[in-house]
Amino acid sequence: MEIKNIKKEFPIFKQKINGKPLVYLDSANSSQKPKVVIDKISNFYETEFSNVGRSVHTLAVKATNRFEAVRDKVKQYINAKHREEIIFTKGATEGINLVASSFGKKYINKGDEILVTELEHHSNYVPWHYLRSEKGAVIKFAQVNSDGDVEIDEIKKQITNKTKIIAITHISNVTGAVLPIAKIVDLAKERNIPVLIDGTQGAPHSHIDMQKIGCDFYAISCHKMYGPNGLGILYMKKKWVDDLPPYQGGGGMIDEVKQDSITFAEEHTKFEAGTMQTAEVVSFAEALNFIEKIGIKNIASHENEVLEYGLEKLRKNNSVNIIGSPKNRGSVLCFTIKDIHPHDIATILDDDGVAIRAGHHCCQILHDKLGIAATARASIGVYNNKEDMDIFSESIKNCQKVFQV
Amino acid sequence: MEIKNIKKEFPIFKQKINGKPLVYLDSANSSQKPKVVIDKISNFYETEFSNVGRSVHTLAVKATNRFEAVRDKVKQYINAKHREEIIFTKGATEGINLVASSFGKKYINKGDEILVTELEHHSNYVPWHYLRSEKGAVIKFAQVNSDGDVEIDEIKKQITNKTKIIAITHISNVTGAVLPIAKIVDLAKERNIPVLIDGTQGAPHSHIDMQKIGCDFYAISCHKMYGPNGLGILYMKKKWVDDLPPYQGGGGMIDEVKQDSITFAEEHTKFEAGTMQTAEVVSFAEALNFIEKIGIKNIASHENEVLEYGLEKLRKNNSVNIIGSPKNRGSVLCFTIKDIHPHDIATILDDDGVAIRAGHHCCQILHDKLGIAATARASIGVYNNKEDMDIFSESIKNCQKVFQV
Amino acid sequence: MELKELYQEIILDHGKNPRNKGKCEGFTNDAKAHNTLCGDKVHIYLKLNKDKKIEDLSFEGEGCAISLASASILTETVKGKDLSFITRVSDDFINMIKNKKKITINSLTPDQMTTITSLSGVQEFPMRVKCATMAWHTLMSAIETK
Amino acid sequence: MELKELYQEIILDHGKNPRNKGKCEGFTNDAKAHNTLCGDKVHIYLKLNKDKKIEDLSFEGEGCAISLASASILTETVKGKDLSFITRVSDDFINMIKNKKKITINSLTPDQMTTITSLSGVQEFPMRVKCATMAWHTLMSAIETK
Ligand SMILES: Cc1ncc(COP(=O)(O)O)c(C=O)c1O
Ligand SMILES: Cc1ncc(COP(=O)(O)O)c(C=O)c1O
Repeated sequence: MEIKNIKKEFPIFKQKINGKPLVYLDSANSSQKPKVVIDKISNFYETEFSNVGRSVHTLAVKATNRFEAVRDKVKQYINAKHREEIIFTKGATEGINLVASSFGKKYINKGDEILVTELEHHSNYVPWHYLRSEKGAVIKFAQVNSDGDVEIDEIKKQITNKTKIIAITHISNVTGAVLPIAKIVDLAKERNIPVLIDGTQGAPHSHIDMQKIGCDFYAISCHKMYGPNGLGILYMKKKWVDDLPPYQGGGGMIDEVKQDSITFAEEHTKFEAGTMQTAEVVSFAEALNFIEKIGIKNIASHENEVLEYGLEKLRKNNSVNIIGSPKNRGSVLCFTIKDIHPHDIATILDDDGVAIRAGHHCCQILHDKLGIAATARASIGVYNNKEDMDIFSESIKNCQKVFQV
Repeated sequence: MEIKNIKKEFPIFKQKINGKPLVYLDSANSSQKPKVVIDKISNFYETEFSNVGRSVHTLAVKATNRFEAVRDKVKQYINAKHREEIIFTKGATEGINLVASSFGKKYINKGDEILVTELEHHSNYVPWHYLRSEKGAVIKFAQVNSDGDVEIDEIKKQITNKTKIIAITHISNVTGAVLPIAKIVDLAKERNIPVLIDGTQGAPHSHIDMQKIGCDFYAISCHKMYGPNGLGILYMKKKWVDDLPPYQGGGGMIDEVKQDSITFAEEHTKFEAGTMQTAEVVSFAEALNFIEKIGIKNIASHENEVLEYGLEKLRKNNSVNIIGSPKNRGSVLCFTIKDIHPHDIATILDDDGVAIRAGHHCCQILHDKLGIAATARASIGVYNNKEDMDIFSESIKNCQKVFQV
Repeated sequence: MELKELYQEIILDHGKNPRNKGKCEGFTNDAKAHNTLCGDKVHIYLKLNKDKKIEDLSFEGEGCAISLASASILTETVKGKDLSFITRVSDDFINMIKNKKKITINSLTPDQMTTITSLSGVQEFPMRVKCATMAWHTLMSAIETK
Repeated sequence: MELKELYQEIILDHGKNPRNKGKCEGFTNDAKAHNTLCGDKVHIYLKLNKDKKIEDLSFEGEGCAISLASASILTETVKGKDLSFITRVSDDFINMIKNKKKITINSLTPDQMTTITSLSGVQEFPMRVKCATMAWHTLMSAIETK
């Protein structure tokens, strides 16, 4: 599949926004879906739908096989060692909540430290906050430097012998900083500290290999990877799958249930309570196929090229302030324009068909640190191209015109 | 819409199973989806998809409006008083886990009693078990009588002044017993005990009116109501929405986030962390429209007629043992056949195109009580008819032939 | 063109040079609000006198042009007015933004009328409704506190 | 017709009249398993002698015809055999069910061969694979315990 013509694979681009072609620069929020994924959902519901893992009739068998085959596919895609390291969740948020809850229950006590960074999305802070308020744990923040990066030395500095877990983002959804996660994991391993990676922004834009990264937990949101809504993946190293207590309780995750006691299922099953998102899981395989057909490295370098082109344009505009200048930038570009509030920018850009996001992007702590209440964010997906960046940068000039600045 | 021709609305029935028409009798497990629901999902992804509630561009606005309109629609459908009483979850299982966790955190202490029934699905037992094992709460079981019913007097008997919450199913997914939930709520109200109803089997088959039932919490799985996978609804009375602490932590459910403190959003938002299942929510509106077009009361009476017809046939077969004879039966029919294990029954029926479920149906406690390890279950949806029951009952005879009993 | 309707001269002016900004002296009531979606904040201070008139008021806030202009216009509109006027104008304003209704109150000067209706373009931008109404809701909360 | 392949005479017979049911006397090893999906249970007891032969074995269990027949056939097949035979036949059996492979071990009597391959119809019924293999996995666990 050629990236050049890739917009055609995404039905959403057939429509006009305010009479103009859609320039979708909100992929860090959620990506659009290729036709293969959408079609798989309908096709599955139309011809193969059944609840999985519970019945022995033909439809149930087919659905279960398809469903479990996706677990294998994900295992292979992220290079996990065991299929039971793949846990299906509602999203990255649920994945991180699961770890905070199950790990926290067993291993976090009063005074224990949880190390995060100032870059974290609320999803990778609020769940740990619960352990702070309920168990008296301490949250430490590795500081972001003036480039919007978190350096390995800063992480090193914050580790103490009370550090029980490190929870860090792979790529910042604001500064775009790509953190040196493999190195951080190495550092943590020396001290036997488990590491959770919030891979929400990492997984759609980079080659992720659990053996190379070496982390204990890696959380993914499928809807940002050209996949369906309502599905996430939590990679959990086998030793933790075996060791941690279950999360939500319900059907499918039990072994034996009596009036006075309950024993739980083993493997990933322990963490998958209730009816699973069968159609979502099945269609996510198509999203992975789509990515594989193009090649994640090709996607990443294409996105990078588009991003750099856009950055170059914006840098020439003296009224535009680009947030962060990290060593390696993921496909995110946050900015402000002098005397125009990001919210107003987003509205004016939208009038030109350009979809961006404005606000704190669920990163209030980082915005506090930056001393800005809100920023505007353009984020790139495989379907964006340089033309999009031209329209985007023209539209920014239009903002300045409307606001006469 | 006419029930007579309703199979046509469900694409799944176009195919053959083992060369025979599909007789789908596994709706209590998950219902099939009408074309309108499936089409809405694709249509939404193709023309309107965006993440909701986070951006101000055109697609985001449209998606957010659609999404929030479904909240209003659900509010109206279940006759809730306030739209913020409608919380979107992953399924009934998550809904019950949410209540057990949030209510439990604030109100359950050592020695406090949680009253459930022996009919409960694991989803309405395991979450309470966590409170038992973590907080030393006590779980009491209202006993099922020999008809497979739980009587109001039995509930009354089990209530003590330590009872902190009553959590009961609306309709049993094994005996089909319809519990007198409104009366149980009245009883509980006299003593100021909140009531959670597991409405997973109730909502697809009966008119549910939160004002008439009067319960504090009502949990629904949309995939059993002709809706999509991966979506549930938790009705939570306003006073609890305002009172209970949040559940999962993440984006969207916060008010102000600082390095040393967090305050949370109000209303339903507090309980909806992370990116929501936009496409699922949007398409669920079509499932409700579908139900409303036929009328839930028409659906219920049609299902009842089909069920009674099937029951009559099975009663004539001396080798068949029907589980339970509740006063009011929901659309579930569990049975055993002398000397044939339910698992074998399911396989043989499947060969005739008849999809049923075999096992303990996530109700081990009830099966222990019945002294049977497993049962076979036929469950009815709007698309079933008397012909299905004919094929079903013939297929049962086929089991007996294969097993020479 | 709708965008010009939204960002009218008056709004840009109020957004850039908000009136009555700061903390007014001797305030008797105050309330604040926060739009978690975009981070807009507003804090309203007011001095109610014995006759239930707002003798003075002011606001602090951060946010987009719409939210700042709305707060600024609010302070100009209600300063020196009594509670019954304020309730009516506030209802009218919210109704205009949310439900595309006309302003019905007839005790506004033509100037005030022009100013307040300059915000009516927000009707067409649903995601911006909260930006425009937040200050007005906060005013009512401030009045209710004591 | 596949269904007849699955429910062959031999299987129905073993399912109805399982051999070696109960708890054998003086057992040295045992292990149990539970298929949470359908509630099938099996508990295997065996008496290993000094020569690493299974002198006696038996099982307790509840479940479908396939799982009972499989356990019953297992006991008949491995009774009196040594561990190396047992490992091979067990691998072969699981390979037959899961991967549609032929039985390769050549020390089975023609009768035993017929009996053991009567379960090969399960290949075509993926949801029933666990029913057929559970007893065999449990046998191996029992041997590993002491
Ligand atoms: C009575 C009952 N409660 C709860 C559940 C759990 O529903 P879900 O798996 O959709 O969360 C089910 C369905 O499996 C059920 O039948
Ligand atoms: C860095 C990061 N972490 C976590 C999340 C949460 O993902 P989700 O909302 O899909 O659970 C997001 C996206 O919003 C994100 O950008």
